[in-house]
Amino acid sequence: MSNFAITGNVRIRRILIRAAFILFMLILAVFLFFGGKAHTLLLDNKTIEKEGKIYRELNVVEVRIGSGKEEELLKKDRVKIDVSGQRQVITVTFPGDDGNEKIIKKTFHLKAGVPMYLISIPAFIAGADGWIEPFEPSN
Amino acid sequence: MLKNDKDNVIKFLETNLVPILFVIIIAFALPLSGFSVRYLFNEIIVRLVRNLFLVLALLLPIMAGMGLNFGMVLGAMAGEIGLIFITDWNITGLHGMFLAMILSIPLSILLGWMCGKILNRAKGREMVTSYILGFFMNGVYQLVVLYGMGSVIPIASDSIVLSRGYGIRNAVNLTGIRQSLDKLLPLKIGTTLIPVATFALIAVLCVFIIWFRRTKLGQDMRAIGQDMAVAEASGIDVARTRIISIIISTVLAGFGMVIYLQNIGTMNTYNSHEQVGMFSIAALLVGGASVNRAKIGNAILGVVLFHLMFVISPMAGKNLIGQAQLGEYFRVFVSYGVISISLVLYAIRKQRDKARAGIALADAQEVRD
Amino acid sequence: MKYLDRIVEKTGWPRLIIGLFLFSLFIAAPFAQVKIGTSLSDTLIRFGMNGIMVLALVPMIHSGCGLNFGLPLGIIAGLLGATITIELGATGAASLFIAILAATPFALVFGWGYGNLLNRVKGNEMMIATYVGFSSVAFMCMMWLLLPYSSPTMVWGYEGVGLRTTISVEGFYLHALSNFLAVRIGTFFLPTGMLLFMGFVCFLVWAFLHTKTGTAMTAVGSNPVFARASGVNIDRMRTISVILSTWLGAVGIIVYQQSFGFIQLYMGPFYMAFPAVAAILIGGASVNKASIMNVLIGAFLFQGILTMTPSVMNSIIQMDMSEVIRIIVSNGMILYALTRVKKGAH
Amino acid sequence: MKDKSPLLEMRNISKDFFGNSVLKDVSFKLEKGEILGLVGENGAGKTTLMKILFGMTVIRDTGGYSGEIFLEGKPVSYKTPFEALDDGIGMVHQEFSLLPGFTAAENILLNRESTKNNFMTELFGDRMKNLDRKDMRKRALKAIGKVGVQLHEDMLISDMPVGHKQFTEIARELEKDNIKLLVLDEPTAVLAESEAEILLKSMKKLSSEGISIIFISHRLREIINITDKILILRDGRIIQEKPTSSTNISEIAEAMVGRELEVSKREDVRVFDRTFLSVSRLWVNMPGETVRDVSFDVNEGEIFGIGGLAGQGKLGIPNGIMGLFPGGGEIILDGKKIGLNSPRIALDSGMAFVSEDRRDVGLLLDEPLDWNISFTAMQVQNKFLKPIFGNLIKWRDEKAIQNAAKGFIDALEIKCTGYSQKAQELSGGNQQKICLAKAFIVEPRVLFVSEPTRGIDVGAKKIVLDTLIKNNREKGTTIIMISSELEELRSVCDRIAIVDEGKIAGILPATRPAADFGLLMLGTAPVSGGAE
Repeated sequence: MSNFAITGNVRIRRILIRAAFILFMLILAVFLFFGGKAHTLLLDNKTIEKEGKIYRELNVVEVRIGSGKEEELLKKDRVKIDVSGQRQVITVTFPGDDGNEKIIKKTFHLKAGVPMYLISIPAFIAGADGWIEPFEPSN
Repeated sequence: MLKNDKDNVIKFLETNLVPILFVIIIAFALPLSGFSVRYLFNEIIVRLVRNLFLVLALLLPIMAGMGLNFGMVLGAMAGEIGLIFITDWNITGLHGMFLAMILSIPLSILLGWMCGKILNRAKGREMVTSYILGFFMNGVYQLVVLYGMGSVIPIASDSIVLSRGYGIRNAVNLTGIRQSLDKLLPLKIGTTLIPVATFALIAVLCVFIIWFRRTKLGQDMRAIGQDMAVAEASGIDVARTRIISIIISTVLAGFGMVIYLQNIGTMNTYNSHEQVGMFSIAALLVGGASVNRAKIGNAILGVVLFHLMFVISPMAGKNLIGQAQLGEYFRVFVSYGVISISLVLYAIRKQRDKARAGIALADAQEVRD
Repeated sequence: MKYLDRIVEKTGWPRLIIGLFLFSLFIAAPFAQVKIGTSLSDTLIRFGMNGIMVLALVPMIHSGCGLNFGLPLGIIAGLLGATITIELGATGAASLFIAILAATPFALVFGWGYGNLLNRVKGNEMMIATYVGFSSVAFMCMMWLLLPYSSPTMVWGYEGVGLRTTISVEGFYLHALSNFLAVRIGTFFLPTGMLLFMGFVCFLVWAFLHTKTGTAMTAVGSNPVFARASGVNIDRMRTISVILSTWLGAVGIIVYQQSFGFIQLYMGPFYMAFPAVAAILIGGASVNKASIMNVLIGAFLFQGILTMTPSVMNSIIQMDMSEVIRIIVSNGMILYALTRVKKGAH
Repeated sequence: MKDKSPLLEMRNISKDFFGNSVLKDVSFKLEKGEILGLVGENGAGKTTLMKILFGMTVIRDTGGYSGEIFLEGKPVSYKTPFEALDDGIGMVHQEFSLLPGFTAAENILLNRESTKNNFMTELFGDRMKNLDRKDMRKRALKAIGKVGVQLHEDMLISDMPVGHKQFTEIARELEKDNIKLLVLDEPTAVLAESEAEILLKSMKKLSSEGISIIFISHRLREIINITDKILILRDGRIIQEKPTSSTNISEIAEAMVGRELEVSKREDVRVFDRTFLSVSRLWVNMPGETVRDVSFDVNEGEIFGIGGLAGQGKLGIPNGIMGLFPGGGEIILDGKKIGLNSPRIALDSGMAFVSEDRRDVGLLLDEPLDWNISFTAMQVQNKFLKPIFGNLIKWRDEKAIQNAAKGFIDALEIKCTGYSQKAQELSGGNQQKICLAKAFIVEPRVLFVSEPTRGIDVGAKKIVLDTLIKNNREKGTTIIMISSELEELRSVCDRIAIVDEGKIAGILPATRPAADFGLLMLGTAPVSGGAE
């Protein structure tokens, strides 16, 4: 109807706004996809050997992922933690060589395509490269 | 004016017959069930959170004169498909829930558009047509979900695919998003947990509905609801507007389904949507709505009354006759019975209105004699 | 081409597709190692089982009440008749007729009430019929628990009250009709008696439609205003048609049980109207026009698809999609009928 | 804008519906601010003319029209009514086009509401704009002011008296700011006298403000009072176009109904002595054809005509007596009182009815001809039935039905492929013959025939009328014929009653001049020396 005639300018503006809205929704969807993607982290406190080096297990260590619950790992413990999102922060509290408590905090990224990771705490504390690795459940 | 008062009372009873009946049933069954007030209050909150959004999704097509949108199950299916995907992709929490909603939108729009198109070809028979359409699309849904998913549509997660390698399992566990919205802003009153965030979302929808009624499109829908021919003559694109109303309803039903299932936490892949359709419509009618008139208040009252009945009847049946089964059948009977009564009352009222003009003329003639 | 177009228009696309589909199933059957004999006799058995329930839709379509989605009401009358017969202890083939006889008063009363209700809601029959059917089934669910049945063959063993969900009719009227004059050639089985009985009931309905009352009923469905102007009491005709429809539904379920072997109570009759409605529509009926021929063709086509799809499809693609195909075909057919723009209607 | 050219000019407009000419070479001009009275019998072509002006789709669907239309000198040809509305032409139809649950303001501004932008419009389009209720109220009040009536803008239509509804409709047209031409179709028909006065006054006011009006009415007094110019249509031609000041009511009436050639003037005046059917104080609630208070007597063996303009109630009379629409009053047939509201009672008492509504009432369109012809006789009189088992079962006698059908197909020259052809496949004329056969087969004592020649071709018309006369003369059937065509009534009937506003305006012998009937129809002048 005549009172709803849309002039060229308005039309272009609307097309742009709508396109932007759809784009926004897509970006939002992508953000939600990566942000909500769940991963399983296996926290491992075992002696392992990597590239010829041996990382010894700790007697006791406290690990926290993001703002989650603090997990206390004793010798040979393996704990499963579910997290969502790609960017994660790991906080490890352990008794240092000098007897004092030491805290190491580190940010790391998870790949969307990998559902499960194995984190070796001894390797982490030692600052080794391969402290986090994708994990394939064998069954 | 005494006659007038009496007329008003009769009219009130007539338009509110179903809610009154329900209050009576509940008043009778409530003491029998032996539930505590606290428990019931808790239940009502849970049911409101679960169902209200879905029930509200029915309002717009009623405004546009298309009756009860039995086609809302289409939206519910779209919501379920969104949930299947996020479960497969392992997206959790609020992220997952909102992603499921976003995924359901294009599907809902497509299904709603199709539904609207079909209903435009069956004017005057919208309800029965949308009802059958729901069944029909249920078949298509099964085709896609039971045979297409895992074979044509890639589904990676073993936990939701049937052991034969394709098709989604009967029950899908939604632990990842379970109550993610409900627990976002919890508020504890006594022992009852009030999910503030979900209620806020429902409130947003209510505001949207109220606001929508005041838009040009809302006005057009109201006009079409009253008289399609007059609306058409004034230049309103009736067919298109009706389709839009169904699309909005379908999209909202999709959202509602996601909210509903995040509260429950498991999805009954092949039955949830059918049930949701019937319970939502029954609840709305219990709240005093009719085929051509429904308000937000009807939805709220309806959910409360209907689900209260739902909660107490098995227990009441058990305590009364010693059989819980009886109560279960009773609530199924009441759900269908309510819809029947409402449809019958509406049809009778419509015919009486038609006859009223004639009665007026007859009165005029007889008085003169 | 024009000739072809006309055929398509007359039969309608869905019907044509379904017909071709069934035809191709029969063609494909031998290649899929499906025995034609078994398939054919299965089809015939199911045709005979369901035929009368499809036929039950005819009177109401004739009188303009639309598709009888309220068929469960008639089925309930039949269930009452069947359970009462067993309760009374009647056995053998004769119990079939006792069951029909016992169901009759219920069918008459239910049909009368249902007919009167439908007369008050003209124009909305189908939706209301659907829900009347559903609510009556749900209501009877309670009644099956409460009614004072005591026959040990029917009552839950451990509680002693309430009827079982499925009751065997063995020893009562199992295959009472099917085995009458039955023909067996290898795997092929022809339930002659059942088909004859179905033919007889079809004849009764056909005959009824040729009486004065039947003629009036058809006219009411064709053009109610015309019928009224010709002095026909429309409401009465509609009520008669609903009663007849309900009674046929009752007879239909009893015949179904004698072949199937079980009485299914509780939610059993819930969705029984839909396959019947789909069948008659596939047979060429519309919302306001149906003939006995539509019933026979439709019941055969629809039941044929139901029997053939699982066996043939299963062996070809190793997927049992018959249930899904049933849902899509039957509801698609109903949908198609509902959206057809009626010519000359206002 | 050229001031010289008239606001509207229609030049050489002709239109036919499938060879049936309804408008022939109609030309007229309408100046700015002028009120034109458009009068004519039903079927004279008024409605078609207005449909052409508005570009109604039905015109295009039936092959368009010939001739030209100029609006302010520019040639126009509208494809839809909305284009006409955009050009400032408005129409108020006889039937209200209002939404009962909306207020006056909402109706006046329907689909032209004032709106305000909001952020959603950018995303979902203009229809997401908010309504601006304040501005809407203002605009509605302004439009109501233009009509010059007291009308509350917040009142629901369903709560309004009928006059206010009419004013709301007019206000809706006037609200369009570019309105130049207003077409009012029988606007006063539903109004009380005082309301009609107000309406006429506001029409004067509008014309003084420069809005032209085409006023269609059969109330000649109103036409005379208000118009500047009168255009009389008859059989699709302009019979008279004169300034109102130089004509008068009887001239108009004569021009409307008179024929230059009296086609078949009846010479014989038959005399009857026995009253057969007596109708008194009949009222019938037939929508659009309400009968308010009708009394008349019909003699045995007579052909009694009932005429009048459409919507005045003439059709309600047979429909009420035959029980098809609810009514009251007293019907005495051959000394016996006949109950109303039951077609069965009417049929049982020996009355039969050929309805004006062939498709809905007259025929079973989906059924074969033999069914159509025999059905009533079978149901009412138990004809064509074979008893089986004593009288337990009444079996349809197909043979007898077919033979009866064959007989009528031959006797009435019904063109068809056979008795088993479906009724909907026949032409209008042949369908009408089937309806007559259906009535004759019950051998009625009184036969009502309503609009027997409506929508059928000339040849069939003659056969239908001749058949009626033959039946009357040979079988002595008393016939009551209702028709909009006065000439037809005058050529067939003995006496003719004219119905106006649901009442009998007068009963005259068919031999009286056409103008007398015309005046009765217009409900304006009493007939002097009306002899019965």
